[in-house]
Amino acid sequence: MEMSIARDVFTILMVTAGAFFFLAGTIGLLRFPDTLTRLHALTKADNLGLGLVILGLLPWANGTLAGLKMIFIWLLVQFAGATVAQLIARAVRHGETQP
Amino acid sequence: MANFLIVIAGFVLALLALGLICVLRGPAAADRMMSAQLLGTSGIAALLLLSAAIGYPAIVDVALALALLAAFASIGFVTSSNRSDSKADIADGNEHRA
Amino acid sequence: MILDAAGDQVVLHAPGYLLVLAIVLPVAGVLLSFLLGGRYAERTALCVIPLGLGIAIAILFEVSRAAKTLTYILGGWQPPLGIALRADGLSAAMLVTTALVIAATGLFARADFRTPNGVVEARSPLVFWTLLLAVWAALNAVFLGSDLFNLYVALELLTFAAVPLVCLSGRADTITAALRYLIFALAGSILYLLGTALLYGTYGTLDIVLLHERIGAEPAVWIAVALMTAGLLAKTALFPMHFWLPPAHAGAPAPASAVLSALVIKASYFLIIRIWFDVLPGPRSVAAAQMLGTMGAAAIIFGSVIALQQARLKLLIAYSTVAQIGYLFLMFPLVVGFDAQPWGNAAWTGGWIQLFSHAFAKAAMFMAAGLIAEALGHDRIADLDGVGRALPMTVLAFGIAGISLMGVPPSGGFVAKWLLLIASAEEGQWWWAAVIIIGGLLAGAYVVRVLTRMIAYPPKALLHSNVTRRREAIPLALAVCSLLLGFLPLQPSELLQIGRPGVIGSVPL
Amino acid sequence: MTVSLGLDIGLAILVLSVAVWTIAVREAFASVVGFVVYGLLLALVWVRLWAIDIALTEAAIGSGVTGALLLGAASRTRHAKAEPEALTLIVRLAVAVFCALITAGLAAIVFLLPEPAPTLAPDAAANLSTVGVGNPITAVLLAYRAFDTFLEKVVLLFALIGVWSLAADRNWGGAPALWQSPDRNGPLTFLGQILPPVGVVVAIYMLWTGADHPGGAFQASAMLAAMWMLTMIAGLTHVPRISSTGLRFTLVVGAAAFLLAGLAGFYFAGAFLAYPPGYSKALIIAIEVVMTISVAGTLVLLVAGPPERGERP
Amino acid sequence: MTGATIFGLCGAALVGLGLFGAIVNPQPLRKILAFNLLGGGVFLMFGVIARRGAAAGFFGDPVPQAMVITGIVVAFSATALAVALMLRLFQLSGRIALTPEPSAEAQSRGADG
Repeated sequence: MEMSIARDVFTILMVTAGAFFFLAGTIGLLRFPDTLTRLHALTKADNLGLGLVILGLLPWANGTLAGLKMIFIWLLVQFAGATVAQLIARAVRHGETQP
Repeated sequence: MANFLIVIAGFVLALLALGLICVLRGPAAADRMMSAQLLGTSGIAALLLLSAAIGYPAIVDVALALALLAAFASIGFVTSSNRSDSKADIADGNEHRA
Repeated sequence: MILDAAGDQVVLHAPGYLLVLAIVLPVAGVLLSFLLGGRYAERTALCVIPLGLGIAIAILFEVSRAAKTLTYILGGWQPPLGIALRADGLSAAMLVTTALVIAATGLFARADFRTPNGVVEARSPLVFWTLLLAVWAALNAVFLGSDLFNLYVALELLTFAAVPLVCLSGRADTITAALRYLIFALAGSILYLLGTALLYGTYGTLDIVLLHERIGAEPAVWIAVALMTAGLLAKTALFPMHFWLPPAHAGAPAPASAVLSALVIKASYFLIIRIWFDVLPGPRSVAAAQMLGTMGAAAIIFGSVIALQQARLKLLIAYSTVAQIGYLFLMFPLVVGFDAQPWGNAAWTGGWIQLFSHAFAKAAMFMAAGLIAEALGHDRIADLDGVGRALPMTVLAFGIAGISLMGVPPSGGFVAKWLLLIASAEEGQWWWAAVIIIGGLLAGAYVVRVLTRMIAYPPKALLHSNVTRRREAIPLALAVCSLLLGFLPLQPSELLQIGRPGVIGSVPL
Repeated sequence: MTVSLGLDIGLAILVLSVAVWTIAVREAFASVVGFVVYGLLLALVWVRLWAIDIALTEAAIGSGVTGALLLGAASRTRHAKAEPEALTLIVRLAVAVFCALITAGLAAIVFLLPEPAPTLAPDAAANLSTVGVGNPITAVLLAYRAFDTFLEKVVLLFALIGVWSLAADRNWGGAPALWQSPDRNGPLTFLGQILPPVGVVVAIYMLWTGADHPGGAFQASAMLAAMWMLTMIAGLTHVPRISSTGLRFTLVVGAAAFLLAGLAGFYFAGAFLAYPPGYSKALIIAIEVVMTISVAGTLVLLVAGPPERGERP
Repeated sequence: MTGATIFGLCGAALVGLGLFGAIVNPQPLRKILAFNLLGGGVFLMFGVIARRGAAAGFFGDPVPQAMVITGIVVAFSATALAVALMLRLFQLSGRIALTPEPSAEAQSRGADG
């Protein structure tokens, strides 16, 4: 019983925190003036937002494999996100971003 | 709990809609790309939340597919937005001027 | 011949294999041609053609012998869960017509699409030979399909096989025509697919026979049929959705034009008939049938008048196709709402004979035009003077095909138009008779306009290159086929009624 | 229940707004971006409709591979002259009214659909044990309606012949040139080295799980195709020449295997595309494996376009 | 009102929107996009019908679901062919339009160039 309450509280906390970072990332994207600061905001959302959501959902995972799969998704998004961020940063430096 | 997760999924979707505005607003390709990236991540988060909420683990596979293909689409985006069309036309040996 | 219950089943089952082979054989040909490439593409096609012709004739033979629909259940999964192939009298007749036209096209195209010496593989020969077989496979799938979704896939198969044939020359204007054709065709198939969704949602099956048993007069059915008919009309190029056809059919190489005009547009027409007469229960909407008839009449008048004004021979023939499609739709007002069994009506047979004779005549005309263009280096009608002296057989073929288009006896076109006239007279719908007569006169005008040039004296046309007699014989043979249809009796055909719902001898499954 | 209904309504509104944007926006490139997002949202809709198999297909093919194709097309034609011809306002209005009527008719039908809904689910379930797979959609695609799936393989091949037919004569036999100027040592190359092995593992997983759970050959092939394209974009592999026998074999083998299995059914199981009892699942998986490779190759080459470099460089 | 009904209405609206875009927009690329939107709407109708047919322990009728999968692949093939035609046209003529060029010299040229 207590276990299950603790689990619920953990999930609610983590998922809410994750959603908060998504919110922060989106607001950053909308409000920050230049591309590089926006990039910064975006990475936060990507890293922490999804990470916290997944962390919160882990106790609900259906077996170890499912949990590993979610962690794997997180790693994948990190990796792709980092690469794309690097590409964008390079593009910004080269001043090629204007259409 | 299920309702809570669905509400959060809805919240993430609402943020996705905001992110959409950034994609659509642009103006630079980099801005669109970043917003698209955020969109993909939000979509993945929404799917994972839904999966837990309705207790259907197969949905995680959709998130997995999306994670792999979002990277692919972003890269397609980078390469295509950097690609100069005149290059392609010259390479083809056509006289057309872009 | 003794047939007990079990024996009957054997007889029904064994020829069922033929239905599968009719589709699968050309598909196998495509796969093989594509894999081996180069000259093997042509060789494969020329091997598949006689086999496929044999299968089509065997199916026609079996259907008319058994006087009932041949059915094959794919994978042993009975509809509604599985898919069936069915061949009734119409399918069988379409299969044989298709096989004959494809065979003639294959023989005719050997000179146009030979892989040049010293080259392992060239673009247009490989594409032409694989897609010729592809069109054939798709057409057979349309004629034998009995599941509306399976027919959707078959229609798409046909679209993808037909569109590249339009722009085989690679010129920008033909690519524009091909793109326009593709867009119309895609619009058509998506509307068709939407209709199938509604029908499945209402009745839980897409099998034509089962659907016929379950279907009723419901709003979903009317919307579905309206969407499907509209989509298929766009693919058939019935006026006023004909814009894509003339540039596409006139811009394609002659053998491809022959297949496109003679066969491809007929596939979507065939499906309209399937939906209206095999899926829908009677009584059918008289108002909708009158509307289709009116569009057909407009196509006849409009297409013929525009054909008369064309400066290029191939465009003239293409506009004549627009006009001739119109006759096919005159069948609707004449058979719908008059008879409990529309297929017993003279107009039913008339409409179908129009389809077959137009297939042969139009293929012959496009091939003849191709030979003339090859010999002269152009196809300007004003400069055709005296080409008849250089290419007598070709001009004869053109003339005979023209007789069929005009509807002058003895020709398939005459039988068709006569049967339609009889039906309109009997039913007091005299306005269609007027359209048929005016259309015949206009067709006469455009055919004679070209023919007088061709046989004019003194000859003005200079030969650009020579054409062998053997190639000239092919359009002539096709034209003679359309002529021979003129010896059919002037009465409703029994073959074309085999397997119609309600006709004795038809079996639902 | 109301919470999820709210989610569905929100999702539907989102899908519609993206669709309106995609239709209305001026710039073609922005329109394509809108379409990619539309695909992502549709994948979510499919999840809400409990159609996970379709969600996977939509994410992989509908949004992923189609997105790559259209993005490429939009960027290549970015400087195309604007087309002046447009319909007059009155015609546009008439078209709008016509389309609105169609929507209204369809909407009415949504409410008029029979209750209880007709369904083949019990039939499909009853025969599942004969087929031997646990995923009913795989059973439909590879057993009950295998003929559709076979023809659809052939559709892909016809479309590819059509795409190749657009090559210039001198380039016939050569290679498509879509991904030509890769940037060697960038982060892209790194991604191109790391991601594909992962993607291949995921594709194999999707194929394997597809027999009994959502997933299957199409989803796996779209995944493989995306990974192969990634290595090409990163400059790690070359786009093959279309004259290559190995390539032709790869493209044909899926449909050919399906066809041969179907014909073998005549002999061993009494009908075309029937599987002998007991061997059904093994045969289905074998066909799916071969098909996955073929379809993946076809998808890649459909995106790559006609050959633009001659046989001899 | 169920989720399936909502998405059914959404599908109906998408069909109308896609059709409008396909008819009104003159650019081929935009027409192709509109067809894809329209296709999404049609598939959604199938999906709703499938969802309504949930029975026998399945969450939906697998037959229309499988049809959608087939349909998505066919739609992709169509898109690929259309895009290839469009790009080739652009390469050859520098323009992408469905109307022939004003100076249609093809009219005077021979049949099979």
